[in-house]
Amino acid sequence: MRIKMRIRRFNPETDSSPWWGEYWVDVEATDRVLDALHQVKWYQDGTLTLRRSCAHGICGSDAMVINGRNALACKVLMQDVGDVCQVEALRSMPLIKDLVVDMEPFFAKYRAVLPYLINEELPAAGERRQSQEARARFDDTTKCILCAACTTSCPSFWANEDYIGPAAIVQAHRFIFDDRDTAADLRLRALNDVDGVWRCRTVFNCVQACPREIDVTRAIGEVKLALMNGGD
Amino acid sequence: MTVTTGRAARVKTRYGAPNHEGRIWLFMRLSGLVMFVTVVFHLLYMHMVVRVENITFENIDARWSGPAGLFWRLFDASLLFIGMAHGMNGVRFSINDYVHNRFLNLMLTGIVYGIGGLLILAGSLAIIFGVGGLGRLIGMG
Amino acid sequence: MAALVESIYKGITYRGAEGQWAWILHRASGLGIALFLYMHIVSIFVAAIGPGPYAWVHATLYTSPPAKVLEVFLLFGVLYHAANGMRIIIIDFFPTLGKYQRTIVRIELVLVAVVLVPAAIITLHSLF
Amino acid sequence: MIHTHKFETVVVGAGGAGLMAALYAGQGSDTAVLTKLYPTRSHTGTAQGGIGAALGNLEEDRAEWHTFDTIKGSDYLADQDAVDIMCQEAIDVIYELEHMGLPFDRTPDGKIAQRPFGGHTSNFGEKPVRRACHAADRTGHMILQTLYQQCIARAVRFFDEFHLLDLLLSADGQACGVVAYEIDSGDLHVFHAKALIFATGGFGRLWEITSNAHSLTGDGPAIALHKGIPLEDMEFFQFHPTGIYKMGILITEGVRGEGGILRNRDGERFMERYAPNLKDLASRDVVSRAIYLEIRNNKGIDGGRYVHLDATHLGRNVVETKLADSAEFCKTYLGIDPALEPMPVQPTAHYAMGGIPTNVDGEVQRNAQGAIVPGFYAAGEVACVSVHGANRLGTNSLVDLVVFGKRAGKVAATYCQQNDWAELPAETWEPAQAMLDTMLRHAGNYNVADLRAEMQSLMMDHVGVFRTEEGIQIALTRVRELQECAQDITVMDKGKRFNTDILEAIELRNLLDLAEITAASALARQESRGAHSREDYKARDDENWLAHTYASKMDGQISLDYAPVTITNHHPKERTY
Ligand SMILES: Cc1cc2nc3c(=O)[nH]c(=O)nc-3n(C[C@H](O)[C@H](O)[C@H](O)COP(=O)(O)OP(=O)(O)OC[C@H]3O[C@@H](n4cnc5c(N)ncnc54)[C@H](O)[C@@H]3O)c2cc1C
Ligand code: HEM
Ligand code: SF4
Ligand code: F3S
Ligand code: FES
Repeated sequence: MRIKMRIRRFNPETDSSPWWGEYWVDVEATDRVLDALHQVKWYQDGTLTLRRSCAHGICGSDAMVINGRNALACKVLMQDVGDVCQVEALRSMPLIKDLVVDMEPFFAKYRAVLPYLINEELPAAGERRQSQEARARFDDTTKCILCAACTTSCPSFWANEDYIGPAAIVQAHRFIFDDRDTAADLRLRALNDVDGVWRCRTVFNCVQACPREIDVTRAIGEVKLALMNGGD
Repeated sequence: MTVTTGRAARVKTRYGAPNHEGRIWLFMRLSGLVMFVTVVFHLLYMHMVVRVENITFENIDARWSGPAGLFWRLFDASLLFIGMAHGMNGVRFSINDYVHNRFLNLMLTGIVYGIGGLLILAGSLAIIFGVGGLGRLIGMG
Repeated sequence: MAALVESIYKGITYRGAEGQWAWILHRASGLGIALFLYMHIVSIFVAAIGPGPYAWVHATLYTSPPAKVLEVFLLFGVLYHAANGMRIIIIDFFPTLGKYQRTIVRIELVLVAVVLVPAAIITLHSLF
Repeated sequence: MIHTHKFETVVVGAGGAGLMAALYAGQGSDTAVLTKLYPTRSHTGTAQGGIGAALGNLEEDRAEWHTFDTIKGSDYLADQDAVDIMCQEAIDVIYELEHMGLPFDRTPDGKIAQRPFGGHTSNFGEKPVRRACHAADRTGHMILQTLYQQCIARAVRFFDEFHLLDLLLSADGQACGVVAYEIDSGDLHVFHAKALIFATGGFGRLWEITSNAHSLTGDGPAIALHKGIPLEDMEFFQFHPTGIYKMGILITEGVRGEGGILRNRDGERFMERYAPNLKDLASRDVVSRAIYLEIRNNKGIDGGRYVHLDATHLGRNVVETKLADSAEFCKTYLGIDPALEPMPVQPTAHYAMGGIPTNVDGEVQRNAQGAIVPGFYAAGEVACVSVHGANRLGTNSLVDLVVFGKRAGKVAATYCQQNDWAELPAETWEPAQAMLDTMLRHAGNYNVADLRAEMQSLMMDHVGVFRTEEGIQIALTRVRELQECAQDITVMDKGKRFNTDILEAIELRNLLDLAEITAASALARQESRGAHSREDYKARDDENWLAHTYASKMDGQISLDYAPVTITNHHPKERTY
């Protein structure tokens, strides 16, 4: 299969603004977009820059906009992209080079929700007990790989980058609904902000973008309801 | 520590300032629920049953008069207050999304609320005094 | 303001889910209705002043042919905003229903169409 | 621009081992972590099946049994004292992970859930035991996330996207720092340290079909090798039996743990022939060889190089809840629903048993006699303690990471408190800078990707599941030629910022160095043991080869030395499953 790759290129050292580069690649139908990008990088233009590691949708390195939609390049097969595969860096993140964006603001927001279990009390011996139901309560949000596909697909985030974004809320959800954690109100307080959960307008782009098939909007909704019931 | 581009440094990382955004959120839903009944009824009743052509001065006057008139005045007042509160806040959402300059943001919000206040006042006066009522009061019309 | 332009650009070049378009329409319709409401209040205020001024308002703003066309937009705007608003409210209070949101958007559009089509015919009838 | 930093402990690598080490080192010393990937991108996140510990939550289990299984699995090459420590300490470390917030699956009474896994038995090999603690099939992901979360809670200092280029040893052979390349700016950073902990993970990218990430290029061991530190047991590299055909993506052993069955083209459950007792749950080297033999005997599916892993009888519920990730890989990459159709699998290069030699405290050894390099530690897949010997049991790597990561971190912190700063050598960043400059300037005849592809297929064909003297010799000769070619390459990207092109070239050189050491170690070992299976020496030879290989390279010459295996309770027996 011969497919045209349109890649949005930007080299901070030589370009004043991004431009579209076009490349032809020979791929198999079951190759990933990542394989196609590698073909370009390895055999045509070594300056093409992207992040990747695991190549099977688990490390969260290679989220990008593929044919107008956020996805992991290693999880989209060439047979599903059509004749032209158009690739660009995640939106609304500071662009570093080609497909690489600055993730630091994203992680700063992640850190803002205190993404770690807080519970000073330890059992005398062995593990804390947790029922299967309690464990299932937050299972969905433990799947997050911090790829930023959701946050950068959110129209509310495009409009205002101060929005903490779905990924951080997903991470907060993972702890708020873990019955072993004792600091739910700290996290809820952080999210009870104009730029917290309330900036979410239930747009659902995040759900579509999430490569881990997390029901992101549901998680956000549950946090909103928790805030309502918590009575602030 | 990675890259320290100008933008990264500017990003908001402290969240959790006390604010009423949650209550506003609830208000938007509750007012929506109420208006789902009242506004849709008002719309379909006025446009399909009464027909816009017939909503003349006399028609409004008739609707707002008599014992049933009190009900209609209250009904219309609810439309006015809830609709304006909900609508103004909706406009504020948009301003907050797109206008990041704090000063400009404050200005625009102020204008929207100012105009909104005036309109609510105007609408209330109309409902209280009835059609033509204001004119009679100030000796016009 | 740059944010507005940028986010509109991102909106139209992103192949978002149904929710994205539903939201854009919701915002546009909400702002549209708000604008109409402003005008509507002014017109009632005019009526409060007296029948004379109101007659003019009634003729130009409400019953002239262009106004009839705009009225259909208003009907659509309110019906859509109300229906979509209900969808948002329902999903907000029952987040588990979110997984059916694409279906709900479709149902909602059908409902709007079912009410809007006859309403539009009735409204525009006088023009022909 | 050159930046300098001073931290008492510097950890290189932020996978499970690096983060665990950082948490403990950080408690007693000023600690920084550098990693070429964002920490949460580390390969630990891909581990699916579970982490083994004799908690005995569902049935009786004992650390001694775990020890026995590990030693047997290792084909008696593991150091038994080290295995003992690992299996004993595993239990407490699992509880510790739970206390840190790791969301383990639960038993009906709320304890950590456990499931059976290849090679894990009760009562010294009697019958399969449920020992693998798991969080769905995302155990590694949860370990990585949990440890990173704890690092955030304790404000550990991270240098994300810093690529290790050089190791600094003081004049008297003490570890005293590293040189790293800041990927975003292209600047060099010199880290002056009292203690160094290497946790850079594996190097599966030596092979064509691998479950390992693109970034697993063995930079850590290669750099150690360049500084005269030997690498231990490099001939032992595990091929996991069930990688997705052609792609190598791992289908967890958990599938077989839950009851999945391997079948050849006749639909036969062929493992019954190779391991009558444990069948599909026999140890990995055994199952991988069985698959290769089936394929060789023309029993591969459709005459191809794969067999089927059948989970259709487990029911949709098990497939979608307990094996969710594996099921998703199949759907995404093959369009196959494992609840309805069998999965095409083939052995895939998976895990390095060998690596930088350390003792049980993570202290790096300078030679086969066990002399240490003061201030230098290694933990995780990059290290060889050795607890996995010739073949690692499933779930034991995660145990290794946390147990020895913790030990290395603790010991390093104490070392920092008891020792002064060693002086940096006269040259720190200069060699690294010179290498970068030469690479950028040189217009060569070869392409990195071509060389890498050739090396990978050479290794696959000749230093893979089965090996012969002739084959290894071919590989070794060609790898040496490729090393030459790798000096004559063109780096297309000449820029400073985010130049991943030059990094791939550096990684290739590291891989080639490890390929050479691996092949040389494999060539010398004239027996079959665990993952090292020689067709010209089919039997295990305890008489001559019950020993660890220490391979080092000085002035272009590889020299091999051997150290005895520590044996305490379990004397080598024939291994049957
Ligand atoms: C698909 C798969 C499934 C697995 N499943 C299991 C399982 O179920 N149970 C089990 O016990 N084991 C399993 N394993 C094995 C286990 O996951 C790995 O052995 C283990 O995660 C290695 O961890 P680590 O901390 O040593 O290294 P990694 O997690 O690989 O981390 C390496 C770190 O080093 C950094 N690094 C590397 N090179 C450099 C450099 N040059 N400069 C700076 N930083 C560098 C990287 O950025 C990274 O942070 C599995 C492995 C794979 C591939
Ligand atoms: C008829 C019943 C109505 C319902 C069910 C309804 C419901 C809603 C809901 C749920 C929201 C979303 C708020 C949020 O995202 O937090 C909203 C927003 C909005 N509504 Fe309404 N509403 C109705 C009528 C109106 C009316 C009459 C107006 C105009 C005066 C209006 C103007 C707006 C505006 C401007 C927004 C903001 C849009 C945005 O931020 O995207 N709505 N409405
Ligand atoms: S929620 Fe999904 S899309 Fe968002 S960061 Fe996590 S894995 Fe990525
Ligand atoms: S796309 Fe954005 S608005 Fe909410 S539902 Fe998702 S975060
Ligand atoms: S490379 Fe790891 S998610 Fe794509």
